[in-house]
Amino acid sequence: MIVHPTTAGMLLAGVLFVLGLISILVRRDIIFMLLSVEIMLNAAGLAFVVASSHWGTADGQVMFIFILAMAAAEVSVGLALILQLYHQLKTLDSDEAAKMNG
Amino acid sequence: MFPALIPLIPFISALLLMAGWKRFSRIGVTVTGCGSIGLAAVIAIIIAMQFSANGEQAIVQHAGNWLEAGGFKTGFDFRMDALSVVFVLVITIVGFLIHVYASGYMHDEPDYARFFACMNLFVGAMLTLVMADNLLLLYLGWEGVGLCSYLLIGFWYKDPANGYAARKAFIVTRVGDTAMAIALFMLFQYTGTLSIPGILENSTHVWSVNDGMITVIALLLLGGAVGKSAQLPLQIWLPDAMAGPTPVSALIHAATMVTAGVYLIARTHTLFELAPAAQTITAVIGAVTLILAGFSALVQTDIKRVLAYSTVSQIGYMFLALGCGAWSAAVFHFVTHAFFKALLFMAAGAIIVALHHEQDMFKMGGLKNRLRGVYWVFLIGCASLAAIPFVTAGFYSKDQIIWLSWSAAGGHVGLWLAALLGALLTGMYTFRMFFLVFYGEEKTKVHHQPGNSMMIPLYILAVLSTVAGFIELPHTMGHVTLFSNWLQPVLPAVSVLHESLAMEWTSQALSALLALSGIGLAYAWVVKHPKGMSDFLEMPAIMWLRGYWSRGWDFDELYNVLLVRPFVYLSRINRRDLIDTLYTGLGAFMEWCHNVLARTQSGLLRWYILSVVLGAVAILSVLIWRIYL
Amino acid sequence: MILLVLILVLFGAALLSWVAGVKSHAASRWIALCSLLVNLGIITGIWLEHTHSNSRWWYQFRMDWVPHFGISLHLAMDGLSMLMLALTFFLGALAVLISWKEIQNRVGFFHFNLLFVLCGITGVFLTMDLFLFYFFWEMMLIPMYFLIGIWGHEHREYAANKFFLFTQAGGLLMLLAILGLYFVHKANTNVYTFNYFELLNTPMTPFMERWLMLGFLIAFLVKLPAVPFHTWLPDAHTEAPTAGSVVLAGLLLKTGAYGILRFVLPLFPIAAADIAPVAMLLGVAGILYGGMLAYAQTDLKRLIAYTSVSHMGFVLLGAFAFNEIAYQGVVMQMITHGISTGALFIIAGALYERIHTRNLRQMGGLWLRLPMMGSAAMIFVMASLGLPGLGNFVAEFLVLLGSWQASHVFTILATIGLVVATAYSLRIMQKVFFGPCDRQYAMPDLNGRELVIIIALVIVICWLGFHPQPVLNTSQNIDYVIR
Amino acid sequence: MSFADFLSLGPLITLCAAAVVAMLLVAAWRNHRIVYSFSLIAFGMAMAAVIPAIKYIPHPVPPLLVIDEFSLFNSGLILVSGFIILLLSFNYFEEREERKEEYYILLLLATIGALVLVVSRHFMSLFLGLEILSISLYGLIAYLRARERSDEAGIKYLMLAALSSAFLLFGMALVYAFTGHMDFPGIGAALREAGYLPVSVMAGFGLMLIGVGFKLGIVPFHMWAPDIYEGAPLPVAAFIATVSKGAMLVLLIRFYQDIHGNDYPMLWWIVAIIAVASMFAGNWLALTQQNIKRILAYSSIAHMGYILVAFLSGVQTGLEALAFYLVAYFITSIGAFGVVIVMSSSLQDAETIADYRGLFWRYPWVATVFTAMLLSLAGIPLTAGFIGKFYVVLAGVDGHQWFLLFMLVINSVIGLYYYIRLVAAMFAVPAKGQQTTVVPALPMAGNITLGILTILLIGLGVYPTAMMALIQQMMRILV
Repeated sequence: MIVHPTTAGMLLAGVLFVLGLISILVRRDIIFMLLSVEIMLNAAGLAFVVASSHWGTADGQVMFIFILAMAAAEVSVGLALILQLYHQLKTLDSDEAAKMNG
Repeated sequence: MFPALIPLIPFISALLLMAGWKRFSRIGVTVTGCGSIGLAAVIAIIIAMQFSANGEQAIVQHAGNWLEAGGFKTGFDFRMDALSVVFVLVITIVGFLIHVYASGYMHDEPDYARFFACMNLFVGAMLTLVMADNLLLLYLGWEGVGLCSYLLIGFWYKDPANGYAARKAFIVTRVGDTAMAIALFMLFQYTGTLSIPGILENSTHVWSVNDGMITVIALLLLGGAVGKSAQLPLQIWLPDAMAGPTPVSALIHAATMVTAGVYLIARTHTLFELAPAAQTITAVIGAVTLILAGFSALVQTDIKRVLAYSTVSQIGYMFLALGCGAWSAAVFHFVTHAFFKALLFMAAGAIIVALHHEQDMFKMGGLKNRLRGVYWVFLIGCASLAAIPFVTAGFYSKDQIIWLSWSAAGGHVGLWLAALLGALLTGMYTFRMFFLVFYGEEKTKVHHQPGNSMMIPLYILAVLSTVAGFIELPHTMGHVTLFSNWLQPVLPAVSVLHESLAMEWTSQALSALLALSGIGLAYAWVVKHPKGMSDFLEMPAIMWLRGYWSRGWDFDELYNVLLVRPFVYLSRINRRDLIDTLYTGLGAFMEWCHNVLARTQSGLLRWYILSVVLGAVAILSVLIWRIYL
Repeated sequence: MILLVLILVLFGAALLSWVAGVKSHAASRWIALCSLLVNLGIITGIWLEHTHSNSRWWYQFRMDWVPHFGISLHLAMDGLSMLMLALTFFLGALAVLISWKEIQNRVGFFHFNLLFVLCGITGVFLTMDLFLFYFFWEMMLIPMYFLIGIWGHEHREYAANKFFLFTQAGGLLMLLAILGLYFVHKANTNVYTFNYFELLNTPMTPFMERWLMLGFLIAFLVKLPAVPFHTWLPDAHTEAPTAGSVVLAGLLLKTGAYGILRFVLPLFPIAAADIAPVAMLLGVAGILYGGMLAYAQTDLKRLIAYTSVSHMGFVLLGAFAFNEIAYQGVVMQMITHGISTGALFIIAGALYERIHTRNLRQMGGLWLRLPMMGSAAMIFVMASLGLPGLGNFVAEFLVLLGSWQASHVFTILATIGLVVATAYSLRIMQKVFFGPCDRQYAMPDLNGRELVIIIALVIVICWLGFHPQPVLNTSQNIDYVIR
Repeated sequence: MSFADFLSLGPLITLCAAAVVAMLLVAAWRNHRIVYSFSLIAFGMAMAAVIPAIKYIPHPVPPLLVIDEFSLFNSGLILVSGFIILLLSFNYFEEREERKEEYYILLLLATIGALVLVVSRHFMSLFLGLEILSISLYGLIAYLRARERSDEAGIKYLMLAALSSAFLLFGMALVYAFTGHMDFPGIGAALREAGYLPVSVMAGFGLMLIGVGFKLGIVPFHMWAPDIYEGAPLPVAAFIATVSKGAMLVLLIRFYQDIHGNDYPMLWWIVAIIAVASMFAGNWLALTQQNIKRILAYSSIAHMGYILVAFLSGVQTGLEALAFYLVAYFITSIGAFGVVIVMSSSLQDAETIADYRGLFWRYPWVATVFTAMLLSLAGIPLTAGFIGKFYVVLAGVDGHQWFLLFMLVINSVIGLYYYIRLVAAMFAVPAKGQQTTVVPALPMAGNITLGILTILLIGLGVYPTAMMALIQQMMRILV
């Protein structure tokens, strides 16, 4: 079976995305959750790059750069917040951060 | 003279008494209360004389419009014709006497003004009823009478039993009124008017004899009549109505209220003539009622209850007459009954007061010499009630009914036998009461003699109870027909099938004999052999029967089981309103939904992530499912 | 223009009495009273002027509001509106009077709310624009909610919420129906309008007509209230302060009846005729069920509240009988019920002020102390059971007479309701004024102010009973839908 | 960049410049009042910059942006909202101990993100706007970092926002992969050309919907809302409730119109189910909730459901209704949050119903404002919310969406219960003795702001014609 390279690339991106999704669901450590999200973002980036190469335009690659930049910003803010939270809760277990409910 | 004044004067006086109850002195109240009725009586007499002089030309006064809507029109129209003149005269005259008596009877009552206000209102309402030219105005009087009976029966409001009796009277008669109201709707639907002459005139065009619809209408009117007149099956309120002061009982039984049914049927006799089936039912109801009530009267211990049952029984006679088509005979009996029943009640009242509000006959006795005046008038009253031949008014009126119940077109031998049995019972219970009260040993001390204001009305009524009969004598005894002639323009003469002097003699003799033997039995029972009699009465079967009769054949219990208790039970269990639980249930369901959903808001991050993921899965699977399937 | 004045007077007085209430309670009361009396005067003038007029519409006022949607400030008055307004201002003035002593805190705000409700009710009775109608319909709820929720008795919040939710639910259905009608009309004529007169005789499919009619009808049935939508009413009436109960029973319920007469029947004659048996059934059910519930109550105000359910059943019965006699009866019933039930609530309120209970079991024998109040109660109890000579009789008789032409069975059942009415009405008298007096209450009988109120009510109810013709003449000029 | 471009993008450019200047300003001179005033001026200028832009509309800035009536109107709306939120912020932060100045920078940035969202017509600008908005919000939500709840809210928002961004991005990638376009009209054209909706695009739309749905806070992506509203500083919560949601909604409309979303009934069905679920979930969750912030969060979920009904009606009136509803909802929400802000003390936010019990007798003015806001949320006449709801129902009837309308009616009644509960609490007569507590005066600025909002609310409720005309004009281009 010959798979079209674009399809193959999209499938790969899809698998990566789902992997990230599964790991965010099974992890309770906030840092790992953040990492999983990053995987998903990169999966999306990969999909853009694949699509971009399929159409032979640069749009998708530009988008990928945006994603990278945004992921970096997000991680930085995220880590800062996690640090702050760790100060207060002395743990990284996301289940502990459940003071608000109902 | 304006006929409208007759009911208006009592109304105005009632209003005055109500509005100014604090400012009137006791004498002022007496003068206003009695005077207004007296004035009404005088005006009634004057109008009656004019009326008579004008050759019985009906006088109709249109005192104003009442309401007019969508083709329905009715006004305050008062009518004086032969029938209403009779009723108005009886009501005002007897009513006046009762008022005068009441001024003595109620002398120590603190709520004197309220009493007279209600009494005046009562008379006014009754006058409206009998003078109304249209059925709606009649209905006004009809309901007004009900209201006043309620007010007066429950006059001594502190005792809940009185209140109960009052409400019972109002509600039970209201059941009849409902039937009557429906009859009004139907009459309007078919004849397009509620004016009585209009209905009577149109009815013969609209319906043929035995038409189903007219039968229904007549039966509904009969329903109204039996309610007000305490006939089977709505007779249950009257015995309890004794809770009111005695003048009230006299008023209810003699002049107002219970005779309204008789009046209604007489007034709408054309309709009943078109519905012979309804007429027959009327007669049967009358016959059955008069016997049942007679038995009940036989075993009562309370003097007023005896009289109450006797009223039911006597009105049964009137219904019997109406049912047989003997219209004027019914009205004649109404007149004589008004006299002697008022007399009996007020005399009984005098006894009760004299014995310090003792009503139990078995605690009376030997009053013959203690209360001479009362003794004599009571005797006259009893004689008239028991229809002692020749000398009493009751004899002539009742005898006519008994004879016609067989001989008239609507008569039947069964009805006749019932009427005769009634005569026997009447004699028995009347004189049982009489002997119990006045003979035997004295059980309660008389502590004061009735005053003049009480005795004079009694004397007048005693005279009337005797002489009133002579205006209408049967064929066999001179054949005077003053009364039926008078009513001729309104009420057609009875059509007699068996016109035979011999038969009539037989009937009269038989009824007289029965009445006298009833008296004899009572004498034997009470005076001669009280011992043997009481042994007989103590037998278990008889005991049971006595209880059964004295409870009025357990009609009360029947209605309690069938209607009152289910209604009260249902309304009580439903006090919180079942339908409301539907809504509170809905509210509870909402709250449940809230609780379930609130649990999803656990505050756990991964739970939230799961929700997003599940949402994604759901959306994607729906999309893909739609596309591939 | 005069119509707008009627509304604005109340609105202005509402604000003014709130402001004045901060400084002086009396000023607030007087402002409220005067504004209502002024309106009553205007209405009386209008009535006298038009007693013999045969014209259908007496006044019209129209001004664009939201032309984008075809919404206009359209007011109009005919006999029906006039009668309802007369009742509104009359009962409104009495409501102010009875609160004179009862309401002692937050007086200004109280009168603001009271006048605001009346303002909304006035609007409802006058407007001929369906959007505006809905606007006023909703507008009167909030102040009523406050009247119950702030000055009510123990369970006031529950009652107020219930009242609000029920009427809102109905109102929103009506909104759907109004808009449905709006677009149906647009589809036919290509004109967007909420104008009542233009929407009359809009042709539509039977299916559409039925559903639109139901939207209106349910809203009005909730307000009326008809079984099975009645359960808000006993709570609201019981918990409201006396003035609130009077306004609720006397006026708010009438907006439902008015809506049926004004909108449901003329706008959807065919669908209304189709549903008539069901509506009449609900009416009869209300008469009997309400009566039965009234009989069972031990709370005086609750009892009176259930009698309202019973009495408004007659309105429903008559409205769907489709003949003029019944309609006239319905209009009469709306007025007389307002008077008689209002009076009973006033008496219940006066009693509460004296003995601080509404529980019938703790009353009894009060005639001894309060003969005047007892007599007044007797008159209105008799009115409530339909005694001839008092207004309610005329109303109920006409309704029954009319409905007899439409349905025999329902009329018979409704007439039986009169017996039930007797049972519960007399129970009031027995439990409150008659019977033994267990406790020694020392209390004054009616004072001057109360006497004025009661006498005014008695005069009106007797006038309506003996000479209802002016009212009947006025309500005759309405284009009833006759089948 | 032409002069026209410059003028058209005026508001955006102004705010961007202001953000930069503010950063420098804070670095140079840390003073709360100064930064506050500067931000006010910046917002004022941005608002003023909207006016010259009107002359050039419609003005596309290909391929990323488009300035037309619709975007300009919504830009104005966002700016005004931001401005009002800013007005309410000063006292709130003044009373609190943290460094206050960066808040204003973040607010400016977040507003820029929202503005970009409303003018964008390209995946790239969409993403850019969204992320500017989101990342600023992370900071804003966790701004009061000494508070545990603020941090918790920040983390939750960050994690979920990033997750939803990932979905959005992947969805966009799928759409791009099939159509080869990232600008909305291009996508629309490509799809029309294809004549059908292939599975990958369909899946792409589905995934994008998750990103959008998250920002809008609709079921089942709504769960963050109550926690974030509760944890975030109040002005930030108000910002999220209004600006953030509004901007996303505007984007959704534009995208939907450009790709001719009405041609694909499947999308309609999904949104319809989400709308109904949002209404029920929001109202049920709020039913007996005691925390006012959470009630507002839940109520906003339900309101998004109502707005979607207008969106789904599929008629021109629907879009008008949506715009009007949005305006009413902005006023109402900011007003409601404004009341909570005004009532909050430095020690604690006034967030439980108990804090409001008997408020009317202590602060009649604030209570009246709050009542007006709540009644507007409930859709009672004399308020903008009533006209908004009326408009929505009108649109629904016009589009024959009887089922959705019926759901809306049911939900309005459920919703009424908790609004009314709040109102009742405010008017509850306090128990004896409770009244003696000292009543501190409330900040003037807050009161004036609330006054303006109330006047707007009632004004729109009584005379909505002008606003309707404006909206009608603005919506014309979308058809």
